[in-house]
Amino acid sequence: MTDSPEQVIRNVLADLPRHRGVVVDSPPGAGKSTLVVRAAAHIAATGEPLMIVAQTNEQVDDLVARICDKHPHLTVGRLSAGGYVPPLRMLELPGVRVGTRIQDLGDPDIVIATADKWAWIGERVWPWAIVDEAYQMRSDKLLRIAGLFERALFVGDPGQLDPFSIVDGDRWSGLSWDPLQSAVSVLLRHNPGLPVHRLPVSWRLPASAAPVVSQAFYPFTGFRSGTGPGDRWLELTAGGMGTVHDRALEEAARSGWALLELPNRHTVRTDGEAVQAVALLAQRLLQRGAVAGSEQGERPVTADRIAVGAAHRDQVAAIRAAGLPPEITVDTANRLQGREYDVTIVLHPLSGRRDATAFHLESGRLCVLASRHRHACVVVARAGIAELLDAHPSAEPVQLGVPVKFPDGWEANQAVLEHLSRHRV
Amino acid sequence: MGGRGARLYIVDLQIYLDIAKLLENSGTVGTLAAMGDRLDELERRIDGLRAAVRRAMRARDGATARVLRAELRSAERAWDQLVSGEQSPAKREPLPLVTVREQVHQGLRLLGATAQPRLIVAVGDAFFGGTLRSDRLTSLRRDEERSFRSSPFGRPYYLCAALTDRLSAARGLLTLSTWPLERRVVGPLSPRVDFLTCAIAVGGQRGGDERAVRLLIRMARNIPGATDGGLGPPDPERVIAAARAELRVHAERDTHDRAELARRAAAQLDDAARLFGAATLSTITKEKAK
Amino acid sequence: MSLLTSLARLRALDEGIAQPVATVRHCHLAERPMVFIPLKLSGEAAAPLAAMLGTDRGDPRLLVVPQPRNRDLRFAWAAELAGVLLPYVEGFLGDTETVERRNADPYERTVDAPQIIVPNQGGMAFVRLLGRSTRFRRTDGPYPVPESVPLLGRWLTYFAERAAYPGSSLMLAATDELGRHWASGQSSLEDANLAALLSWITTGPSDDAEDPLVWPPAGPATDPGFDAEVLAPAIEGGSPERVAEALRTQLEPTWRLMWQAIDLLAGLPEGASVAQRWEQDRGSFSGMAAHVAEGTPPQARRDGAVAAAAKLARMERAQAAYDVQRAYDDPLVMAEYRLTGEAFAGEVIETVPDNVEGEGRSRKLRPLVVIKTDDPVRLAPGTSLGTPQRRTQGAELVSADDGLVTVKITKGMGRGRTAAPGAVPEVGERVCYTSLTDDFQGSPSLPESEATPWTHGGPPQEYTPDDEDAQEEWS
Amino acid sequence: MTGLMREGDPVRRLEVLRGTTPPRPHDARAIAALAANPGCARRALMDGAGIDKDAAARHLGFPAPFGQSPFAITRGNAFEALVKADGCAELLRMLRELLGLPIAEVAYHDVENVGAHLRHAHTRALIDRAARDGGEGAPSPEAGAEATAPPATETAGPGEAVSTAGTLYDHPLLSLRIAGHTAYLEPDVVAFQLGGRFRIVEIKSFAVIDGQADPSSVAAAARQAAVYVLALRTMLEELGHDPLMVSHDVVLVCPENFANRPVATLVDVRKQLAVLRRQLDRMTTLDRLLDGLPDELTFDLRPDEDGRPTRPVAELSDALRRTTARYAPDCLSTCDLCFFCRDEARQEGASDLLGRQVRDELGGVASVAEALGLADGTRDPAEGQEEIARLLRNAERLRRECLT
Repeated sequence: MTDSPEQVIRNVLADLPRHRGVVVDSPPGAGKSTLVVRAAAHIAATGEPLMIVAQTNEQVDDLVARICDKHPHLTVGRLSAGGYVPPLRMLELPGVRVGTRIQDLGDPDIVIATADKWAWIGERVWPWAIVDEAYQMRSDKLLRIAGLFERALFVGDPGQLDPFSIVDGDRWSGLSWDPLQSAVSVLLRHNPGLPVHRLPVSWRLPASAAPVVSQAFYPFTGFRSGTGPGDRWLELTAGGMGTVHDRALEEAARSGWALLELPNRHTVRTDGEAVQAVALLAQRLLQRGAVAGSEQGERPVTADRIAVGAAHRDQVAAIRAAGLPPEITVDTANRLQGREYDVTIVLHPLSGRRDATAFHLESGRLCVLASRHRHACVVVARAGIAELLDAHPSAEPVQLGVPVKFPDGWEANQAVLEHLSRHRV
Repeated sequence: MGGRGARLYIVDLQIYLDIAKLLENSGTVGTLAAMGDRLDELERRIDGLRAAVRRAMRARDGATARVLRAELRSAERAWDQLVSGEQSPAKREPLPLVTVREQVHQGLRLLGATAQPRLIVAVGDAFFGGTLRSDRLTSLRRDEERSFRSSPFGRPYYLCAALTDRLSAARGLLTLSTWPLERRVVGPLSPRVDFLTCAIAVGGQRGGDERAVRLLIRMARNIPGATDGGLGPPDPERVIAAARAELRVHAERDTHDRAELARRAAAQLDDAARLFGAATLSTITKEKAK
Repeated sequence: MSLLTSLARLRALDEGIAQPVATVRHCHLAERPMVFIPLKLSGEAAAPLAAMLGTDRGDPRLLVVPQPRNRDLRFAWAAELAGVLLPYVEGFLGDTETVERRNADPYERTVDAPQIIVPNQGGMAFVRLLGRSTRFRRTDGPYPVPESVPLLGRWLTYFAERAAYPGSSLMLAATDELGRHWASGQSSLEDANLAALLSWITTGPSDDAEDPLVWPPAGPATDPGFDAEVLAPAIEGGSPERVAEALRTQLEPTWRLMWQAIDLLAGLPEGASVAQRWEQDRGSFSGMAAHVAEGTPPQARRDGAVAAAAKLARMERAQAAYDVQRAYDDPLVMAEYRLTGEAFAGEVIETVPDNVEGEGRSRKLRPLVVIKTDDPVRLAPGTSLGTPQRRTQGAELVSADDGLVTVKITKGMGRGRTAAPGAVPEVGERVCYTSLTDDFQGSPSLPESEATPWTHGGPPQEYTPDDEDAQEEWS
Repeated sequence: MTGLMREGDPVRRLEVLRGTTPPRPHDARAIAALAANPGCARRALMDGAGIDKDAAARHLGFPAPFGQSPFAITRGNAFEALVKADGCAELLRMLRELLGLPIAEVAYHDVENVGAHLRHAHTRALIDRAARDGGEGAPSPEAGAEATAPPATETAGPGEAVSTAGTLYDHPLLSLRIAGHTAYLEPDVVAFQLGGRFRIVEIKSFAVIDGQADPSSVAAAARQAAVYVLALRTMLEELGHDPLMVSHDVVLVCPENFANRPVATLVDVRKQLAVLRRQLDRMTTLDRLLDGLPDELTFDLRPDEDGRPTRPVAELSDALRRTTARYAPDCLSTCDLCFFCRDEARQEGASDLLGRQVRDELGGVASVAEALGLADGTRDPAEGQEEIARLLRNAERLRRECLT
């Protein structure tokens, strides 16, 4: 049916010289970084200079490390803002130079920086660019840097959160260059003929998660997991005590999913009981000596392999304050984008609410939270979300000339909830 | 700003001073105070009545609202008279020299095809210095039918309804009794064919004013190839050529459909129905109910 | 809306009177604001029906279109409106001051600027649409208009554009400004009704406020009942006096409310940053006036790619600054951040004014301050802090435990070996620190519009208003 | 997809609820409004029973604050007449420009030319013929596309064979099943057929200015158009055709800028269709709501011969209060009964009055007095209220500190 991942990558590379721009949609964990590294090496091999654009310093550092790891012969210039302190591992890498000005970098094969940093660079044009996380990049950022390159490969995940602004941007809606749209939307509206490829296989999501995430958040394109049903396992080496938390972890270890449902009640956002449950789950997971097994071998699920996700910053602060080991990542969906863990614990965005807003229903938010794990995802929520969805009024305004975005947040939430209900404890 | 008597009313807070001036000019200074009192009283009454009418309307109490409205109108008339000095400001429309009936006849003859009242009015405006208003055309057809039924063929022409494919009267389409049946029936393509025919007629007409130009612009806009996309007035020859070109696409089938309909009308309808349409089932039931 | 505002609303509902949510006024109030209450014909996008306007509460001007379906009369109305608004706007151009700038030529800035106050968001939208429908008009050609009409259109467009900038006071909507300073006991949706909101603030809620017979809507839409029962018959009757009188009844009550709203706002002391924002308004206004004087064409129908991005950057910057300034100016606004743990206030219980860090040349003075607070602090050590008490000062959170917060002053205590007098708070002083800081970060430049890249459609066709813009029918 | 309510108990119960008051037929606007506040049981029951909420509100002394200006009505009618004038000349131009409608496709059928009682049957016959003739041989690229393809706007290819089935159908009379009843939709749309594909044309008189229109007006138009799309799909399905022959892209016709000149825009109504289906499905589950109510409960207005309600107001009001409303300020723009329910919320001191967002912020605290009591510390938090109590007390402390 669909091409193999390898074939897709080859098609992408073949398309590069044929089109001014090439877009690659990558569902969660589908080897986006691998593609970027391969494409970078492929372009560098032609002898032509390449610039790479990522969105955050972490993403830049990560890409630098990956490129050096796979292609140690390549020279990489890491461009940064004044206040940036490079991590130690970066300074140890051979072939990498760090600087705040292009002139400081020598003449490397690849120059890499955040979009924000690139926007300050001028007076030079690169024949090639790779733009990473292009769906999370606002189009006004692309406008600032698009003059720097002749051709570009845009890579990103269309299912995650859309870029946003603190001001109301309705005045530009419907414009093909609406600055609040993602870089890819604007690019494709002006260049509808550009090829769009899709990476078909998620290497991160286990067989238990790929179909759920694919159907709920990628209904038109879809993807499958790279591993089969038995290829990943999670074992709790220490025995449990039969509490709901233990049972939730056991269900997650068994099936890859668990819904720890608290009694139906309307609560404030920082619902103490739910926060407590999330914290307890994380602690118990460590206490029970979870071990994850996969195609990469067997390893204990240490604190740094666990993430806790929530919708709001105050929820994150409350969970942090509940006393988790600092190595556990606790963050909002926005900041968990592009990250990967063995086990995730999620406070459901609709938990304890009486009404949902567009923010809480945004499909990208749930998609990020439900697709960060390699082994299992445990969701904490109060009962009553089904009723909330049922009672949700539908009166979203419609802007002329703005393509309808799919999936609909309501439908995606409904699909995920239905799946979770089969793993309820 | 056409300068056609465009007036603007800037009224400041001291309306009474304005009125005073008005009255002064008309030489009634002595009665100023009395007038002011009367105006005050009238305005209070008008305000009260308006509020009452709106309250009644909100409660959907139509009967009360009607009574109150009548009182309100008479109070308002009194106010108008007082402010503007006796005569009512309602404009008298000049009596038309040509009857409505004749104007419609003229319009249809110019167009040469079945048309909606709107278009007939626009043609009247453009070429005959029109005084027609489309709301006056609504009762026309019924009057014509009544006249025909009381003395058949007593007039040289009748304004009648186009006939649908069910041989009933088409809604809002006027036609001329003197035309052959084929022109008075409408098949599915006929509205378009008739529009194009009308556009050719309008394009071929000379001597209209700016309203004629605007009518042609409006029609040309909706015919492929009739304009060069500019904003200036279209070239009439080009409009005619474009309309003819599209007409050729529809003509054969439309002629065939209409001939078929005309045959059926001739075979099935009596004289009156051939002009004014067969009664539909619903109108028959209504008649019976009476 | 925060829980703090929600609580104020609950309190208002319970006590039957609106509650303050600000202790100072956050908008500039001009000495001579132009109050402008437009009405439009129902069912039309922006067909004017009437307006009441003026700078003197005792002397409003009433402008009426006696036959709103007549386009000539509408343009005549627009010309009349221009006759009132343009002299008002131009009256501020004479008195200017020279502003020196770094890396740029000095420029002339007016010492004061016009201010238009409309009743509500609908009024703002009407100003925008009226501007859009008049700025492309021509004084010659098939549908000529007086010279003042397109000029009015450009100014109205400018005012509407500027109103979208957070913190700008060139054009205000009364309901918005009232809502920023008082919390009523009704929903924010109902607050859009000027009469209702004002009655909450002054006398307490009243059902009359929603009765169009008592308080006609503040526009631009008229009450349908009024349209049916009063206006339509008046227009039909062909009596301009009666139309004018009818519309006066709809506008006068709102006129009174508008001045009442202005009085209420004027009763609040002005926030510390208001003058600074007004200065930016004056600069912007002067810039627009210069554009007009130079004969640049009217504003485009919609922003091009570069213009949109530039405007977005400026608006985001303005929003961030406005949020910070309001919190610094107003303890009640700052309280919202204290509630969420992004700010804290309390009493200084200990200081180490001569604390130093580092050795030798990198030895730096870093005074320490310990504050006792009841606020829940949710800030991580190392967070940069600012304080409304010493606005130029920078600080850093050292630790926060059990109601005791240690703060290290990093900036703005003088260059000497000891802190400048008054730079370090005294024991017993009440202070407030917050992670909310107004650090201005310049935004990187955008390409010239002619250099719009291929990703955004390439260079746009140069915009020249064409005949179509000018001749567009105004039905 | 239609309301598959079994004849029997729930239907009878709904009839009892309505009593002797004549049913209010559902029009497209009313059906579209079902999604406005689905969580409101009072509204669901009244809509399900076909009760005239407007009449009830007036009788209760809480007339709805809605009304349409005669100017707006005149403007709407005039604009529609303009679009359809001269054999839909303007509409044909727009469809040619927007969708590449071939020149030959101009056939026009006005369903209103037949008697009212025949219109539905006539519509069926015309649509059936169009689906058979138009669909012949012409593969419908859109069929099935809804489920598998990303959003895309498709245009009809040029040079397609002239169909004999007709192109424009004015005033088609469509129907939908709602809670066991057939609702006939007021036929103020044009259906349009090309190559066996149908589209709904919705004519609205709000302006599109520089390509943009008021988003809430567009949304309302899209919701209504979705009702017609669904009704037309249902009709095709009943006739044995593929329901996906009806496009989810509707043609919205509005005046452009400040003139009367019409402009057409395609609006994708897939989301509105999904919502509508959901709401119609819900209408079939009213029995759940009915179960909790006393058997004899009725909202009957007991109209006299002139249609004037005679039911004692207090009695009707009591009956309505037996059902749970879910008032939110948004109701003020969508529901005829809004002032009645707002009044009820005021009497109860419900925090719903302040809006959904405030209500959510207060967690589980529903009453104003309770929230203030927690803030003042005069009321001890119930179980589960400790947190909101702490937050409220903190907020109260801060307000006091800043205001004194």
